[in-house]
Formats: sequence, structure tokens, C-alpha cells
Amino acid sequence: VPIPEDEATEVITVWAHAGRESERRTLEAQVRAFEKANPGLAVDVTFIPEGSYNGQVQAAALAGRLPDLLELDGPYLAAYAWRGWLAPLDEHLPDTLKDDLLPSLLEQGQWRGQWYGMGMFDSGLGLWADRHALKAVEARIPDGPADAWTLEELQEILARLASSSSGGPVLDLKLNYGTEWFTYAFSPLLQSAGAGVMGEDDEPQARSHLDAPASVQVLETVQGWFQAGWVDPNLDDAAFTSGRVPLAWGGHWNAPAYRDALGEDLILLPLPRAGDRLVSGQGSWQWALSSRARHPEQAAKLLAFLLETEQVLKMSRANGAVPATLTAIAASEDYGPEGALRLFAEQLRDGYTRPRPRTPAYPVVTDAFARAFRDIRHGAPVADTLEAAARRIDREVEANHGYPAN
Amino acid sequence: MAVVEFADIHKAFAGQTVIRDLDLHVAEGEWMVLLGPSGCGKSTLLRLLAGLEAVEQGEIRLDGRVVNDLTPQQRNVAMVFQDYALYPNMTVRENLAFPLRMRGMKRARREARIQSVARTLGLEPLLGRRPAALSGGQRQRVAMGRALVRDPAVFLMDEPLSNLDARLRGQIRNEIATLRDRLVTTTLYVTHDQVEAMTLGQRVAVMAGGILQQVDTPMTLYDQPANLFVARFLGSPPMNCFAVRLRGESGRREWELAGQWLPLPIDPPEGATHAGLRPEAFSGPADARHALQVVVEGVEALGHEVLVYFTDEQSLEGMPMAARLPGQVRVAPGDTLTLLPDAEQLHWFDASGRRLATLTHPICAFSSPPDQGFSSDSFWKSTHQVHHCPWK
Amino acid sequence: MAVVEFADIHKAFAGQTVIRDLDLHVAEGEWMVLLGPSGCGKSTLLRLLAGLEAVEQGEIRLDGRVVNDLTPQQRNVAMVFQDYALYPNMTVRENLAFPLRMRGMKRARREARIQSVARTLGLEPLLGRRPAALSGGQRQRVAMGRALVRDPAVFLMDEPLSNLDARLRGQIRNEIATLRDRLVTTTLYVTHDQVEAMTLGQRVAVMAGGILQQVDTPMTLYDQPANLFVARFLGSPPMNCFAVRLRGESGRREWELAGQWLPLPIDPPEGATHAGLRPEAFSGPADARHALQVVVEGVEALGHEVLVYFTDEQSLEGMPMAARLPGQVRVAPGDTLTLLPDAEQLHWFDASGRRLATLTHPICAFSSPPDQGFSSDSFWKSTHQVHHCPWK
Amino acid sequence: MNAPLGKHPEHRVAWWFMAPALAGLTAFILAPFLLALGMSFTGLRLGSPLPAGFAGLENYREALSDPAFLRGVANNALFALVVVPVQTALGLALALLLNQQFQGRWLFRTLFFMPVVFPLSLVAVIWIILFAPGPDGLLNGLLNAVTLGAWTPRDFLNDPAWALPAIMVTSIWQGTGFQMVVLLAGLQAIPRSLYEAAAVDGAGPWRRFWHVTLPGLRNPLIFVVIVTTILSFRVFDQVRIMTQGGPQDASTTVIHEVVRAAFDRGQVALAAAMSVVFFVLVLGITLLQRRMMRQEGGTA
Amino acid sequence: MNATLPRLVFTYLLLLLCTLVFFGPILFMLVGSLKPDDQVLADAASLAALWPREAGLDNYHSVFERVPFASYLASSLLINGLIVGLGLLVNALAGYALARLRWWGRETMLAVVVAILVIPFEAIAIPLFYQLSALSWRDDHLVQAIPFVANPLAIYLFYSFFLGLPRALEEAARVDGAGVLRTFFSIVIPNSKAAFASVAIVTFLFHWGMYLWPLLMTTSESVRPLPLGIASFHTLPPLAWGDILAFGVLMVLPVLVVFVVFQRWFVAGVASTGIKG
Ligand SMILES: Nc1ncnc2c1ncn2[C@@H]1O[C@H](COP(=O)(O)OP(=O)(O)OP(=O)(O)O)[C@@H](O)[C@H]1O
Ligand SMILES: Nc1ncnc2c1ncn2[C@@H]1O[C@H](COP(=O)(O)OP(=O)(O)OP(=O)(O)O)[C@@H](O)[C@H]1O
Ligand SMILES: [Mg+2]
Ligand SMILES: [Mg+2]
Repeated sequence: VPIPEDEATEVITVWAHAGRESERRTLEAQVRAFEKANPGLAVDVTFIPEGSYNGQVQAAALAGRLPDLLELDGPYLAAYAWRGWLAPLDEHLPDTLKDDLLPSLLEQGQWRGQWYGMGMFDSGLGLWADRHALKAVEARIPDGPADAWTLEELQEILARLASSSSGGPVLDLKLNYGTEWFTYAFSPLLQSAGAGVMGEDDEPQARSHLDAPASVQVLETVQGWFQAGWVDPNLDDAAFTSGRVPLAWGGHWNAPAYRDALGEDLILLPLPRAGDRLVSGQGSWQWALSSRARHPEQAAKLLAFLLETEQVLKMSRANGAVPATLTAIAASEDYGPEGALRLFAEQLRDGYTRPRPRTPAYPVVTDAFARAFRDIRHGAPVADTLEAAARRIDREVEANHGYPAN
Repeated sequence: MAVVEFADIHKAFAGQTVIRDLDLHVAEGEWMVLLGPSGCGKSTLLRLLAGLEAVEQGEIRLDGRVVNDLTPQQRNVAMVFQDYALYPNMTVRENLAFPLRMRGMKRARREARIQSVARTLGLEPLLGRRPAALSGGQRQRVAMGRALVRDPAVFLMDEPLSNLDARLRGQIRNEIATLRDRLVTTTLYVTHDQVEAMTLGQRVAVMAGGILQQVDTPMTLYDQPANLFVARFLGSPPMNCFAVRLRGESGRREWELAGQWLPLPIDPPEGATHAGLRPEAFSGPADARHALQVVVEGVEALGHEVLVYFTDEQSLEGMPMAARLPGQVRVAPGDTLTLLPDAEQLHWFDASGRRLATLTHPICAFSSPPDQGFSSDSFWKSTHQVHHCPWK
Repeated sequence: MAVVEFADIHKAFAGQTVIRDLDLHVAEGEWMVLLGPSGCGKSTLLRLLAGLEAVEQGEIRLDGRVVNDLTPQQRNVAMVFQDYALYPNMTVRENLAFPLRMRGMKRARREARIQSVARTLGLEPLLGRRPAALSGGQRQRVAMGRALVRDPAVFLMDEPLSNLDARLRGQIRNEIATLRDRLVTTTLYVTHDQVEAMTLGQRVAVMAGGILQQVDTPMTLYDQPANLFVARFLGSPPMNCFAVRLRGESGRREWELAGQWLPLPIDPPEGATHAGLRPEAFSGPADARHALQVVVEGVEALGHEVLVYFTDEQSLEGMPMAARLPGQVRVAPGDTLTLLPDAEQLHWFDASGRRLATLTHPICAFSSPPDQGFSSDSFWKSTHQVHHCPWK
Repeated sequence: MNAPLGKHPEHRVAWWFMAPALAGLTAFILAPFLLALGMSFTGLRLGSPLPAGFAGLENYREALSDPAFLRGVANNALFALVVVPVQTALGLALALLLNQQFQGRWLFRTLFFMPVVFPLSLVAVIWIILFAPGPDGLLNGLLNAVTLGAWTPRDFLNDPAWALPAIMVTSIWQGTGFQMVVLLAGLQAIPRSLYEAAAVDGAGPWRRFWHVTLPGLRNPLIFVVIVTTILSFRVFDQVRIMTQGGPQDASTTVIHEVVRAAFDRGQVALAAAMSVVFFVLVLGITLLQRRMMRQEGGTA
Repeated sequence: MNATLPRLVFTYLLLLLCTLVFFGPILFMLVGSLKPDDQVLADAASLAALWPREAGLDNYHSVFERVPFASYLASSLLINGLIVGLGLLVNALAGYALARLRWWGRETMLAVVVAILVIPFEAIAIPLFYQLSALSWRDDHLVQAIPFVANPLAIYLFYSFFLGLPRALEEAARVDGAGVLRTFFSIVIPNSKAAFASVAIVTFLFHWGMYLWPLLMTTSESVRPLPLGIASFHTLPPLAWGDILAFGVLMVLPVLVVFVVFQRWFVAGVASTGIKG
């Protein structure tokens, strides 16, 4: 990307994850538009592959080489903020912006009362289903988040589906996804059951949350599905599209491929609830200002530009995620009141989602949880496994003295 | 012990003929030395017999049985390799035991056999060592031992001494000679060292370019070489060979040497184009009328004898002529020296290099008085004492 | 060209003394041959002079200047290595050019020098080849050339011929002798081959066990060996040495050989405990009253001479006694042979092995008539003709 | 060269020769290793603003009580115990096969060696596909065909019993070519005359192999065994890409645990402690191996 | 000693089997790289795995579109060129000093090199990263190459090789008037081609797939090497297997060329370096 090099220009450095092609194109176009609107400002964007994004950012941060503005994966925000790599955004952004923002994003972007992260979009988690198959086993089809299946209900449906498909797998849990998926996709189940991976800010520990009886029970249920052979290993990521299974634990990003595959038969359902109320997943890429930013004002200006409704919608169209602002949602085809994916927006807007643990220990947390989940998948005793994971997490928290403010 | 016969053997490597029409008969218990320059096919012949190379044409027989198609381990031959080929990972004892173990000999008998061979070769103190810890001479003896320890039909030895230094070579040559007389086993011994051939062979087969030149006792080879090649291959310095130039009538003939005409007391055979004279056929400074005056080109004083070199234009391949003078003579290059060549010791060859027999080759032989202790078949034939013969 | 001096040199490897108290002076332009058995320290001495080993004690001087602390490239010596050490990555021309380039000689002069050396050694057609494409003899000549191409203070040659086969060795020995006489440069030449030593050395330094035994001309070494070691090291077969046993009064003395008592016409020197007799001091079968009758143990018929071995209980280290009989004698092991030893050629040694001078050592020398073409300083000193002397 | 030591310039020259490498080794291996050693006694965490503080042996205690780390050590040992002999035997077999006279040796040698030039990360990706679970997987399909349908398809990489063996297979596939080339070179260095002597002495092919080939390959064998052992304690890429150490740590390795601790969890001090323990272990094993091989043969 | 016909047939059968085992997966990769993404896995269990039905270069196009392949390749070549080139010089010099020169500290240094041999890079990556970060040296080609130039394995291989080199050559050169350095360059190096070739190949192979270090040390696209490119394909599923395989093929191609060209020397070099236990 050629950068105009005359002396009057100030160059804002930006790191972004190299998502899909369309996403990258869009961001580049937005940046050019910003430059055009702000003569004297130039933006230098570096795209970093998702697979290595965290490693790269950490390495650069340690080396004191962070750019002005960078993207980061939502749940890592606390870790970065605690280490002092990020600058609070409050002073740089107008409060009016907050009012229009999805509450999930507000929650995700804050830590210890300060605002560090600002997303252009959020993610949606749910169950994809094949209408025919559900009909065939006479399953109830929920209308919205409020009347999600219970876990038992889902289990029963799975059993019925399994018996009608002569014992083969009937559910896709996206076992082919990486570490972070497991925390993202399955920790909401624990939260719905009244437990969770960790307590909230006032009780930052995993003990008696992750290994609480409710957690154990939920994951034992899931383990039962594996043992029954209902879950497809999905190495080719085509378990649902190829029709091998009628149900898939998935998210907004699956929409295009699934629509192509099932067309009118595709339906989107909320996750099952393990307790009284549904809890679904949230959190995606967020923009943050580096504490070492050399042009914080200009970077904030860029950020504000990116959060303009028009830009938010452009990005949402490019990557299919839920737009960050209520205004944009209302204007969105998919997520608007009549949109096919409105469930995702509703979940985020109406408080059915909870962020993953907002703690500087998050890298350890997610590592421990994912490892535990994978072990459980292969038949490890659930209670012991969760207890060990909880202990691992708490040891880390203690070793850091509970992450005192600095 | 066996009779070895090569019949009409022909061998080529990649189209290149290495051995041509070879017939050779080795008698039971005979030591046959194969002598020839490097690359003449000596090793190949041995390897054919051992079964390490395939016979393409002709037959090899051991005691009359054709062995062409037997593997090495089926032929009962023992071989001493030029580079010894001792098993580096085994001690001397294990090296010696190996061929016996391969043939399934029982432990006790094996030990006895090894002990006996080790004693014969003086290897007893070395039995526990690895080949790497042995000197060249010791290795050679172990290699020998590994062959001797068996009781093969034939021994094959491929230049077993060529890797040793001069002094050791002489010493081990003596040891081998002793062994040869003790253990009577048919043996083919390859060398390109003519001293070894002369001292070790009962008969010597001289090869050149894959062709057998002459097979005979060492002395016959020395005295009656079948052709120029054999003549010049045996003897050190080699026989002085030159294109012969004659003049005068029979009875008053003269021959040319180093540009001087000398009387020729005998008639050369018909068709003689070349002649040869061994270095010892010259005798020391003489006042004789027909002595040869030469300008000395080179001198090698060896203590017990002096080799004097001079030039003859007619000499084959421009080699210098050599005269062997016993004792010690102080002579320097550039000096003029008077020598007396013994024309009666001339060897004659035709244009193709073949030897021509002289009808009258006077030899001054005097048998020693039997009561002086000579065995009946030993007699003196000293070329040095020829001039003491009464008719001279 | 330079004077080389080793003064009180002492060298040890890992505590093992290899050279002891060595003093040696090599005159300007002299060819000094270092002769000795394997491991006696010859190479070490050369390497000390070349700067490849550190001098620990003593001094090495080139033309009076102490060079102990100079690196090899600071000493102006040229060396011919035993295995030639030709640079395999360079052509013959480049090999020859290397030492000149290292000394910064200009291209044109270099070329001229290489051409001249190549011509001398007959290397011209080989200049473009790599060492791998050369025969053993050719490699040897290139190695020689690489030393000759320079104009060093000293030439060092470490067994340059030992890797060649017997025939080639003889030939190149001659070539080297010619070179030696042409290029007069101080040279140290290492060998353990006594023929080389005798034929190439102006003086020969005999070493054993790191100690210099004797430094002298080859003939002096042969005729007057300083001790038993030198006596038995030079000559092939070596001098027959034995513990001497005498009886009778002066004038009617007798000595024992092979168990038989023979008259001793001379008086042995005081303190003689050992004596030595060269193989050529025996002469052929004689009817003489005091002839020696021996049972032949071994025979080596070499064509021009026969070596006969027999046993003497008194012989040092139980070595067989050897007699060299010129010509050809048909004698087999087990035969009885009558020999006439020449007692006047006996060498005498004391208990420590040192040579004892005989006051009266009769030598039958006859100078040749000057008009016969002998140069004035050459004269015969043939031990074989001793018995023609009038007083015998 | 034995040139004069003392005041001679060679001493200085040697240091000049050594200097660049020494600087590199010191700056980029020795210093970081010492730093790691130092870090292992602190509570240092990646990027943590807290003072690292002295932690004593805490990290070592934690590492040695971490079942994943211990499993890693055990897995590494098992890996070495299986892969080193199997890979060496295979390499030897291939070398023997290629040491015969036939047309196209060059081609086959290249083909067999080819996996060696593949970066492990790529090898891992290929083998993930080959190990694909269910009847659609290539290996499952192949085994099914070979056993005439008796084979039940498995999910190799997610089966606690199969994950480590699967990684072993991958490593063996990738590494055998190297062994083969080294041993082939060794085979060609065995003098022909030794085989001939053995044949003449009455040894058949099997005994020639036993008494001539194997002893002749001693040094190359030692070399490949030591190198393979060192490498098999470094296994990481395959694990990271194929199984992430799972399931239930069944396929984790020490280095994988080190990397997880340091990079995934930011526990660099713990990772450093693990590295130090590991270094001591491997160095010990290597030295032991050397000593054993050396003594056994006398001259190595 | 000569091959008989049945034996030859048996040999070829074995060779064929081994070819299947060792080349099969590679062929699978090659073929897979020519197939549409979804077919790669679908075909895996049938013979179609080794036979492209709808072959096309689409995946290769896609690779060139998704990543700046040329830039990655150039970086990789530059980095490896530096590592191998400088490494040969530096390590050969050290190996020579250890094998041939006499100096105080030689024995110690040899022991250090052998001990260092067993330290895996992953174990020191973080401290090294801290170290270099303190110098704020990152994100260029040099930082990816220089730390790997001095290599204990290479030093050890050179050391073993030089021990076996005939000493006489160097002594001859010294006597001929060459200094230590001159001897090394004019005599030792030209006669150690095999050793240099095999050390070059080994170090090249070792570093060509390097992932962790560039990941830590680079951000700019222009200095990133090939292995980081793989990360670009590890995005959200579905994984584009065809693209990944195509990228893999492109990534090993240069190594394969290097190997095939130098293989003769490599084998000879291994024979002469590796032989010291
Ligand atoms: N395996 C082979 N392949 C091709 N040519 C060979 C082979 N073995 C020998 N030769 C050639 O055959 C000829 C005879 O070789 P052989 O080894 O028999 O000679 P030799 O008389 O033993 O010589 P030397 O005295 O040097 O050992 C030589 O020209 C040699 O190059
Ligand atoms: N570098 C060394 N380290 C230890 N010992 C050595 C070394 N060089 C030579 N020696 C020993 O010093 C002694 C003399 O060796 P040197 O090479 O000088 O003998 P040499 O007379 O040249 O023998 P040869 O005729 O076999 O070449 C031998 O015993 C040898 O083992
Ligand atoms: Mg031969
Ligand atoms: Mg020597």
C-alpha cells in the first residue's frame, strides 16, 4: 500500500487481522475514504493472519512496537489493558456513540470501569438446523431467545434424530475449530446453568464456578452426546452442508455457506438453555488504542469514522457479522426486524449474551477450558477434569496477586 | 590340496578384455607365482578361481571338477587379500576363528587350530588385539593366519607383501618361504615383485596384458626367458636389451655395444634382431684387448656391489645399460670405465621378440666333488667364473 | 642454499621422548640422508626443521640464524611429503605455482620458473591435469617439482619414494640422483630404505630410537659401521653378527662359526665380544682346508646371485646367517655346502656394541692403470678379489 | 597443526577463527539460556506489569507436579524409544535396498529422501488429511481395503491410544530418508574386500550382514542414533499442528508444554524451568549414549 | 555377488512398495493441490486421492491472490541465504579451529559446543526475544537470520570432517609459504566441498520451515518468510485444503531443487562428516 510521503502528512499506523478477502478490501476502502476526507492524514494498515495474530501483537507489545490503532480479539482485552498496552478510549470518543452501541459491545470493551475496546461488529452464536429433519422427529421449533430449548429437550431431539438416522452422527459441534471456539461456544452453557468459567470482578476465581456441580452436570450431558456417537468430527467442515447432520452449533459466519446448502430449509435457533434463561456467546474483534500511540487523536478520529453507520454497515456486509450500532442494525437487511438472522442481533441487544471471563488471566483460562473440554470429549471424568482446570486457572490468578491495579 | 586347471579362460570387463585364452595347470601341492606388471590381470585370475568374479568363457577345474558355477563359500579356497581385509571389529583371535565358525567347527577344535596357527606365525601375544592396533607386518601375518587356519584345497594370495616396507617385506618373504616348505598346499601367489617371484615360486607364470607369457621355474625364466618381455621383467636392474648390429663373417664376427665393435665368439642364431645381456655378464676392469670403454652415466654403490650405468643408442626404449660389478668400486659419473662383456651370455630374440635358442651355448659348469657335501643335484653355474674355464 | 645445524635437540610427544640430544651439521649444498627404522624420529626431525613441530629444547639454525620461533612460512624450506600432499583441487600447473604465489612472485616470472621445472622433470604434457589423473610416478614428480620450483634454503624430502612400487622406485631413484648432481642445494632426505640411502646420500645419518648412531659417507658406514646397529641396518641381507668365541694363542688363534673352529689370521682387538661378517665375505665352494661346512636352511636364488641361509647358535637374536654367492648355484634347503669365510673382513664390536678398530686390516687394493681411462680418484676395493692377493 | 604453540601467532589466529561463531553462540544461545535459567527462579510472566520477584524453586515444583509436563517427559521418552530404533532399522533397510546394483538407484534414493526436505509443519498438514477419521480417511480406507473390511475406522488424532503413535508415524515418515542417506554413505565406505573375504571364508549373505555390514556401519549408526535422539526430544511442530498435545495430553511433549506455557499462557518463568529440566535430561541422555557407544566399541 | 533375475524382481517390488509409502503422501499433496478444496478430503479414501479428476491450477491462483507469495519467497531465500552463506563461513572457521589449531581453551570450547547442541530453540526463544527486544531489534530480515548463523551442529559436523582431512595438505601449504588463513581458504575449503554441501543442505532444511521465530519477530509483510504464509490459510473453517496443499508445494519446491542439485555432494559429504560418533 503506497503511503503518501510528503512532510505535512501524519501517518497513523494500524494493525488489523487479515480476515476474509472481502473484509480486508472493505477496511482498505474505508481507510482510503478516511484519508480522502482528512487531508494531511495517512493510514498505514498492516494485515496479520488470524492464526498468528495474538502472538504477533504480544511480541510487538513486549518490544514496545505497537501501532497507534490495533485490532484485538475481545476476550484478550483485559489481559492487554492490565499490562498497560492499551490507552482508555473514554476521553477520545463522544458519549453519544455509547448510546447507540450494542450493550454487548459496551460490556466487552470495558474493563475495571474504563473503556478500551470498540468493535464495528459483534458475533452471533446459535444452532443451525434443517427444518425437514426437525419436522420429521416432530421437534418444537422455538420462536426466539426467550423460548429456547432446554438442554434436556435438545438431548431428546438428538436421540430421536439419531434413531431416525440409523445411529450416525446428528450434531455438528465444530470440533475442527481451534482452541478459542470451545470457550466461546460452550462456556455460555455453563453460565446458563448458573455457574460459569469464573466469577465476576468481585470474585475472580474459577473454583466453585468452573467445577461447580451445575458445570459438571452440563458437560456430563455433552459428554454423553459424544459417547452416544451423535457428534460428527467434522474434519472437512462439511458435516452440516453435506447433509450428514441436521443440527449444527454455529454462528453468523456460517450463514452464507449454509444458506447455499440448505436454502429455504435452513433455520436458525437459539442455543439450548441449561438453566432458567438462555445465555449465548458474544465478542469479536475490537479496535483499541495503543498506550504508546504517537497519534492518539488522529487514531481516535479514524475510529470514530469507522463507527459511522455507513461504515459499520459496509463492514457487516463484508463479513456478515452483527453491526455494532442499533441504528445500523435497524438498517441491516439480515439483522433488521425482518432479517433472517435477527436472532443474533436480538440476543446481543436483549441481554441474552455474556462476555467470556474478563480477566487478565484469560489466556490461561481459555487454554485450560479448551483443554478440559477436549479431554471431556475423549471420555475424561468431568468433575476431576474441571477441578483440575479450575485449579490451574486459580493458581495463575494467585500468582499474579489477583491482578492488582497498577 | 588340489589340482587347479584353467582351461581357455577369457574374461572381459565392460567389453575390455582382461584375460585372453588362458590355460594354466597347477599341480597338486605346487606353489605357482603369478607375476606381471600392474593391470595385467593377475588379481582377476585369482578372483575367478575364488568365485568372486563370474567365469564367462572357459572352465576352471578343481581336482577335475568344474567349479564355474559354485559360490565362493562352496569352493574350498582360502585367500589372502592385498589389503588384508581383516575384520576390523574382531580381535585377531576372532579373525582367525571366523572361517572356522563359518564352517561350523566345534569350539574346542577351533581353539586348538587357532593356537597352532598363532604359534606358527608368532601371533600368540597379539590374539586379543584388534587389527587397528597392529603394525603392517603383524596385520600381514594375521591375514596369512586366517587363510592357514583352514585346510583349503587351494591358497590364493594376492600381493600379500606389497603394502609392507622393504625391510619387513624381506623378513616376511623368508617366513612365507619357510611356511611354503612346511605346509604343502596348492597355492597361487600373485605379485609384481620379481624378487618375491624368484624366491617363492616353484614355478612362475609371467603375465602381460592378460596373456600368459611363460610358465617355468624361476631359474629357467631367468636363464631362458621366452621373450623380450620376460627377459626385461625379471632381474634388477633388468637385462640390457638392444637391437643387435653385427659385422664380419662367421668365425670372425663382431657385434656392436655402446658404439664399439667387439668380437663375437659364437654364431648368433638365424633371424636374431635383438640381443640381451644381463648386468652381471660384465666383468670388472680388464686389460683385455677387446674390452669395452664406457663413459659412466650413473653409479649406484650398494656396498656389496656397484651398479654402473652407461648409454647405448641401440638400447630398447632408450633405457640405460647397466653393469653389475661386485664389491666396491669408487667410480663417479663422467669417469671412463673399462668393462669386459661376456658375449657368450648373450640372449637372442627375433623381430617379434621371441627367444631364439643358441645351438652352442657354452656354459662353464663344474660339479662339486660329491664328498664335499653337495647334494647330488646341486651344481655351480656361476657366470662370474666363466673366464676361469680352461678353454678361455 | 644454507648450512643447517641441529644443536642439542630434544623432542618428546606426550612425555614420550622421540628425539634425544641430537646434534647434526649439514654443510652448504650437502645431501644428507636420514636413515633409520620406522618410528625412530626421522620425520620428526624434518618437521622440526620445517617448523611443523615446536622445538622444545635445543636450537635449530639456518645459516647460523636460530629459527626455532619462526613459522613454516617464515623459514625458507621446501618439503616433499611421503604421500606427496598434492593439492587435489589444483592442476599440476597450479600446484607448482602455489609456493611461488605465496611468495608473491609475479606472473611472468612464475610461468617461466614453472616451465623450466616442468621441462626438467618431464611434466610439460601433464601441466593441465589434476593430481587424481596422474599415475603414482607422475605424482611423485609433481611433488618434487613443487619443491624444486622454489629456491629454498633447504630441501626436505620425507620418504618420497616409499609409496611407489619396486620398479618405479628404482627408476625415480635414478632421476633423483641426477637432479641431486645438477641442483646443488642443501637437502635432508629421509628414508628407511638402505638402498636409497646408499645411492643418494653424500652423507648418511643413521638414527635409531631417537638417537643419532653415525653420520658418514655411505661407504664408510658400510665398511666401518660405528656399532652393531649400523652394521646390521645397512646391507641386505644384513651383516651376520654373532657373539664371538675364540681359542688359541696369538698367531694360532681360531674362531668359531656355525659350531666349527676356523683359523684366525689376525689378532682381534682388545675387548671384542661380538663380530660381524657381511654375506659377501663368504666365497663359493672351496677345497680349502679350513672351509666351513654348513647345512643350508634357506635359499634365495635371485638370478644373478644366490643367498644361502644357515644357522649359527651364536648369532644375534637368533637371526640366520646369510652368505651371498654370486651367479647361480643350485642348492636346496637341507643340502650341505662348503663355504670359505674371509676372516680378515670380520668387524669387531665390544660388549656395548661399539665398533673396535683393527690395527691391521689388510685390504687388497689395486689401482687401475691411469691410461686405462680411470679417473685418478677411483680405485677398486673389491672384497671378492681379496683372495687373489699375493700374500694369501 | 602442531605448529609451535607458545608465543606463536597460531594461538591468536585460532581465536580469530573462533570469534564469529563464539560471538554468535554466546549471544544467541548461551546468553538466552542463562537468562532462561535466571528467569526460572522468578515469577516472570509475559508482559506482566508486576515485578517478577524471586520465586525460588516454585516453578520447578510446579513443572514437576504438572501432569501435562510429566506426561510430556514420558511421551518424549516413549517417542525416542520407539522412533529411534524403528527409524534406524527402516533407514538401514532402505540403505541396504539401495546399495544393490540396479537401474534407477538415483531416482529411488531421491524419492525416499524427499520427505526430509519437507518442513515439519507441512508434513503435519498432509498427515492430518491422511489420518482423517471415518471411512473417508485415506489411511482408514487403506487399512480397510488391506484387512478386507475388518478394520473399524478410527479418529487417529483424537484417540488417546492412537494420537502419539500417529505422530510417531509422521515423524518416522519424515526422518527415515535422512537415516537412509547417512547409512547408505556408510555402506559404500565398507571395503568390498571385506565382503569378499567373508564370502571366501564361507559366510553366506546373512552372516556377511551380521559380521561385516553391521560392524562396518558402527560409526554412522552411532551418528544417526544420537542425532535422532536429540531430534526426538525436540518434537514440537507435528504435535502443535496435529493434536495440540491432546487428547488428554496423550500426545503432548516437553517442548509443546514449554511453548504452551510461554506463548499461550504467558508463563515464561515456568516455561524456563521446564526448559532447564529438559536440558539436563537430554544432556544426560546424550552423554550416557555417547559413553556407552564409545566404551562398547573401544574406538569410535 | 551378481544379481540374479528373481532377486532383481523382488528388489523392484520392494522398491515399489517403499515408493508408495514415501512418495505416496507427496503425490497425494501434489494431486490434492490441483483439486477443488472440497474434493481433497472427499477423494481421500479412494484411488482418486492420487488421481486428479478435475485438475486445475485454481488453487495456485488462489495462493498468489491470498498471500504475497513472491515477497514471502524472496524473504525466505534471503534469510536462508544469509543463514547458510554466513553460517558456512563462520561454522567452518570454528570447526577448523577446534579440529586443527592448537590453542588454550580448545577442549573447553569443544565441550561447550557439544552441550549447546542439545538446547532446542523453542526453549530459548523467549529469553532471546527479550534480549533482542531490549535492543529493539526486530522486524527485519537480519533478525531472522543472524541468530542462526553460528550453529553448534554445523560446527560439530565441520569439526568431525576436518579431523579426517589429511593433515599433510595443510602442512604442505604452510611449508609452501601460506599462512593459516590462506591455507584455510586456498586448501581446506576447496577440498571440503562435500562437507560444505551437506552442512549447507542440513542447515537449509532446518531453517526453511522456521515458524516460531519469524512469528515473534516480524510484523511487516515485506520481511515475512514463507512458513508464516501458512497462517494465512488457517483462518475460519472451512479450510481451503487445496490452497494449503498448493502453498505447500510452492514452499518445498525451492528446497527440492536445492536438494536434487546438490544431492551427489550431499551423500559424499554425509559419508565424510557424519562418520565420527
Ligand atoms: N571390476 C572391474 N571392472 C572393470 N575393470 C576391471 C575390474 N577389475 C579389474 N579391472 C581391470 O582389469 C584389468 C586387470 O585387473 P587386475 O586387478 O586383475 O590387475 P592386476 O594384474 O591384479 O594388477 P595389480 O598388480 O595392479 O593388482 C585392469 O585393467 C583393471 O582396470
Ligand atoms: N604428533 C605425534 N604425537 C605423538 N607421537 C608422535 C607424533 N608424531 C610422531 N610421534 C611418535 O614419534 C616417534 C617418531 O615418529 P616419526 O614419525 O618421526 O618416525 P619416523 O622415523 O619418521 O618413522 P617412519 O619411518 O615410520 O615414518 C614415533 O614413535 C611416533 O609414534
Ligand atoms: Mg591386483
Ligand atoms: Mg616418517
